[in-house]
Amino acid sequence: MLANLSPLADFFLASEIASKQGSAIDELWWFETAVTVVMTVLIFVGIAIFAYKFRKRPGVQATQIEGSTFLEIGWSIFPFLVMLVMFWWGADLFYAAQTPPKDAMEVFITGKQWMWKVQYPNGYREIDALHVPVGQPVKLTMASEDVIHSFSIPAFRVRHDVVPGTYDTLWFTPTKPGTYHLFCTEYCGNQHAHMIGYVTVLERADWEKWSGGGGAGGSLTEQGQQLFTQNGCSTCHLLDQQGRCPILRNLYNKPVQLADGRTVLADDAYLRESILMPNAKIVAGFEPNIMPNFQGQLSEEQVIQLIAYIKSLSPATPTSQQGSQQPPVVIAPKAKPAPTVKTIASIQ
Amino acid sequence: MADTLVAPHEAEHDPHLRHHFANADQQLDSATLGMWTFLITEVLFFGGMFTAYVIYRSLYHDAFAATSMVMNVPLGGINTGVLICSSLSMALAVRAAQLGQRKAQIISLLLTMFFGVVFLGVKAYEYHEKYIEHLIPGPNFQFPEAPQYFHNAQILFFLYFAMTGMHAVHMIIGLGLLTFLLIGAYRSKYGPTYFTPVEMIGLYWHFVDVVWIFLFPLLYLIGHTK
Amino acid sequence: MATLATRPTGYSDAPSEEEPLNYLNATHGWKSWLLTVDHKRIALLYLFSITLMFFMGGTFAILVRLHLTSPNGLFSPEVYNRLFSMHGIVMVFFFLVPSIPATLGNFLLPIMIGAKDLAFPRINLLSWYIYVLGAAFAIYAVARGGVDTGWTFYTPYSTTYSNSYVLAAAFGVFVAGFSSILTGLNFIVTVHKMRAPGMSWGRLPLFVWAHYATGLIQILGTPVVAIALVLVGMERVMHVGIFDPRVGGDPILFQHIFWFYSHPAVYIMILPGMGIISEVISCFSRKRVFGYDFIAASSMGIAVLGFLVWGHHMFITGESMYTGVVFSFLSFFVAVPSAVKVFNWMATMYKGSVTFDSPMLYAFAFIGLFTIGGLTGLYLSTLATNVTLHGTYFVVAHFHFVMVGGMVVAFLAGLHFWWPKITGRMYNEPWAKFAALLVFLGFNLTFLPQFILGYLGMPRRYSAYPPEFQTLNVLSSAGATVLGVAFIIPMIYLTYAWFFGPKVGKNPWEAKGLEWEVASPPITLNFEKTPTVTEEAYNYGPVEEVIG
Amino acid sequence: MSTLTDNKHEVTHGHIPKVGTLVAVWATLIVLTFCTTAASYLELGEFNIVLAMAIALTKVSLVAWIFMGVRYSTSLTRLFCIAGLLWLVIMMIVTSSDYVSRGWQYQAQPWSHAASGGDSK
Repeated sequence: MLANLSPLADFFLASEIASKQGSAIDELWWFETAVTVVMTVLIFVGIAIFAYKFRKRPGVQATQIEGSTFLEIGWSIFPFLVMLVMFWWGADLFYAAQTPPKDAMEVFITGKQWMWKVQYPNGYREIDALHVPVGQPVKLTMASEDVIHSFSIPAFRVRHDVVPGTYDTLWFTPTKPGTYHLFCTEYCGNQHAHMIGYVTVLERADWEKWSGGGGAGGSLTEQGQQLFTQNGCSTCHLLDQQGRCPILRNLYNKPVQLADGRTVLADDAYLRESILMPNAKIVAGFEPNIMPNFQGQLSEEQVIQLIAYIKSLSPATPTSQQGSQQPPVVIAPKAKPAPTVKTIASIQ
Repeated sequence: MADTLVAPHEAEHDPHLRHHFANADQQLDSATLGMWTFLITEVLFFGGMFTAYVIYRSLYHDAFAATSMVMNVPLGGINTGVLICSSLSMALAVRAAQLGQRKAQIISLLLTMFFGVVFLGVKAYEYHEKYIEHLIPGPNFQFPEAPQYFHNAQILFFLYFAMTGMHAVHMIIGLGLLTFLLIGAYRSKYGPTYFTPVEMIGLYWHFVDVVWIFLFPLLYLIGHTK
Repeated sequence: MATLATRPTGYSDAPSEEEPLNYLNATHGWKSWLLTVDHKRIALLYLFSITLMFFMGGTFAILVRLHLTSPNGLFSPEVYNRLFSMHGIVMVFFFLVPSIPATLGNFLLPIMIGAKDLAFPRINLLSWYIYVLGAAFAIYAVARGGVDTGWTFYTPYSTTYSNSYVLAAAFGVFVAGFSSILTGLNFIVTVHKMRAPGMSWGRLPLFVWAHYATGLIQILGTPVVAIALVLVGMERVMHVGIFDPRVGGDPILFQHIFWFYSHPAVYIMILPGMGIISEVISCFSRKRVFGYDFIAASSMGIAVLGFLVWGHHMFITGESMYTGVVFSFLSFFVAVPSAVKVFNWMATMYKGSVTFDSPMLYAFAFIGLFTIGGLTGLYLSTLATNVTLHGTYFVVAHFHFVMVGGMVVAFLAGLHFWWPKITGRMYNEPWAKFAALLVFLGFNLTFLPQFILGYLGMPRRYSAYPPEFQTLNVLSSAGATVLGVAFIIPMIYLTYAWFFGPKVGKNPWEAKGLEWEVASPPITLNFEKTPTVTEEAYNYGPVEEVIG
Repeated sequence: MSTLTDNKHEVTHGHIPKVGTLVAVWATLIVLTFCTTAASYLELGEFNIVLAMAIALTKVSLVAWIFMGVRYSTSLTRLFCIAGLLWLVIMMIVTSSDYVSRGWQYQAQPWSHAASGGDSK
């Protein structure tokens, strides 16, 4: 539905803003554009006037001028002050963009060479498509399976690289229902240009209807629980009393004392590293070289599911998924059209 | 400033004075400054690897300690001693060139090259030792001593081979330059009025020794007793 | 003036009338060119080779723009990825970094400071051979199929997932880096040790100051990209390495080490251009440069501060936001010296007697376009708008405004300004004015639409794009063809002028500077007698007015 | 700053170090190598690295001061020597500042945009 608009209309449509942050950043954008236009006009007109006014005329000698420290200091300090305004304004918005609110809905994204795999808390999965309710802050926790990708939604003015080996987060609050472009903006190989998709913002009611069904294999937490038992994690990580390995209940987002004296926060990245390369950080009071490396045996989605399950073990933290708060909604999975990969793109 | 381009009498009997320099001092000063500028590029060239080392040592503290246990510390110490001796003989060679003592130049240059070759020999032995124990990062890397650091240890061994390998390449280039000096000394080219090449290659050799003085504790000593 | 030593006309190939001896006709034969240690001849060797590489890179650019005329493009994605990567590598490492220092810098720096040659002539020739070796590897990589990692060689794609000729291209760039190091080394030692008596630091032409600062950056930065590429090469060979996330390596560390050089590299590219513009503006306004000390100090300031800002390339690639804030602040700090230069050039024209020869037209274009390039850089050093624009065509437009609108335009200004000095003959002025205008128009038509594409969010390095961006891309491609033609015209009339242009005397522009006091083209040793400098640079007349 | 040094015809340039000093420096370096190897066997925890680097730095400055002749060379050469190390330190400190500050948690300041839930004013 995007393509059939006249070129001029879509020219402005594409620059629309559909997130709270987006409008905040756009104000700063127009301030910078104003400064650029003013300075450019000043310089171009200045050159034209000086060139014309002081052009070579017979009998007129150029008067030699040494220079003036006062002017020099003036046109160093003044531009720097204007730049400081840009710096402060930009840094403030950037900090806001980097700190997701506590009540954000969490969605997990896995970047893989040339597709985006999206996992919702209720277990539903999609490829190259993201559905979010309007007005609800959404936090994306992103991982990459191979090279560096970059999850970018121009209409929301959000973008963050997805670096393999760790988690990157990104958050936004959609304000306008509609369909917006999703791009990969870090070069990642042949089909880099086809690693695109659409973000659909739905009204609250439509979204509830759309996401009601949940995933075939149960919610993310249930899938994590199955993995937790299948891979034998439960044999050492006993949930309620001290086994040979650290207790995972009430662990998420709590400080952890390490064997070498450092304390780190048990955030997503810590949990991921401790699953894949457990001996990178040994918890104080525990022996190294007990838990095997799972690097290469678990896919990124499985790690996400395990972490979702571990998070569900610490109900205190609000960011755990809705799924785990209420009892899992058991509805016979309605026959839902299998999400073909490029349903929307095929409309073009 | 000498009014004519080059003081005529000096140009004839000093064949080593390049045409665009006014006098020998300016030539030596320029050469020394040029060499030090080149050494800055070498400092930053090795600096890239040292930065990576600093970052990964702080990130994977224990894995690096485990890898130091595998290193042959006595051999590393001997190698450091060998390189320090080669630095001494190189300094003596430069001194002999400044005084124009042909025999002393030849002996000290030969001594420097001997120590250099010994160092490379020991290095080759260590590499062979690592090859046998499958410690070269890549598909057939094995690390039985501390299997839990299997992944992170490969970073340290990669850095080990990158740093000591690049250092060895610089040693080989240094040996090539020393042979060039040996031929010149043999032909008694270097004397009190012209010893610039000896001093420049001496600076280069001392720099290679300086790099090893840092490499030895970082790769061999830190944490090897845990 | 002592009569110039004239060459006995006994030579068979001597031209009919008595031609004075100069560096061009002093010796003949290809050996005299390939084994020369004369800085002027080496400058011409470089001029020839970088022009070749410029047109090679330019062809890739034209193919890229042709591909982007339609949303799904003409070539397959693999071919497109190789085209833009090779365009980047050839242009950055084989044209932008070496061009002005190796050609005009090599030719003019010794003459401007009153020396007979650079400090190490043989190392100067060695640097050209190393450049040719590096270019040979790059051309080999192109011939065998090119590299598809972009000019940035980001890991883990370049080390693990790319199956193109990364090793050959990386080695070519590694070798070319040493050519840049040797040129920088030569310039630094020459300026320190080879200045004529009376040529104190305060009397150095600003062209020399700019090249001294560039030499510092070349020395302090280039080895770091050399080691980065060596580590990428080793990682490709050993299938595992320190940037490999599968063993705990951090791809962002590669970006740190790479950009530690690659941001100062953009100052290696722009500073010599600024040096040229200071000379051209001062000559064609017949005026002393306004605030000489501040322009010299700003060159050194850019060289030093340029090393502290590389993190603004990585604001959203996983760098911690605290480091991001520090880099953002320092990036604004490094913008101040550039702004000071632009204002000083404008002030130099104040109360001058300005003539509109083609070098001056290029200088006007430089000031305008470089200002736009610099101002759009502020968007990218502001943290919040960087999030909006990183990886889009806004970045492409920004750096092309500074590289093509800044450096290439300054290079053309320098070529035209010193062409009579290099060849002893004047080029065709009307053609030059036309070419300058065409460059300005073609350039703006190519890159202004890309700013808008960037704001709309079109990602860079995309072989296919959503159809609503097509109109702007077609505009940009049209501009690219105009720009391509505009770059060919100077090559034609300058080469024509070299052989058939009217002969000129020592100082066709009546400019100030030691290079205008020697013959054009100069004799092999530049000066019959080492000059003694008694006046400051740009002494177009006694100082009559001091403002504030 | 020095323009062309005047054309004094003094034969040798620079200072010729005595054999005694060279051997003395050599001996100190060998002793220091033993010290650093021995010190590594001690259990000093974090201090091990600091000690090893301190010894290495003394050895390196000895080599540079006497062997490389920084002691007798011009202040320009010394400046270049220090500039190289300074740039290396800049690269190391700024790069590691990124790694150090990655783990920090950000408490939104009351005046900041982040405090107001990130929505625009």
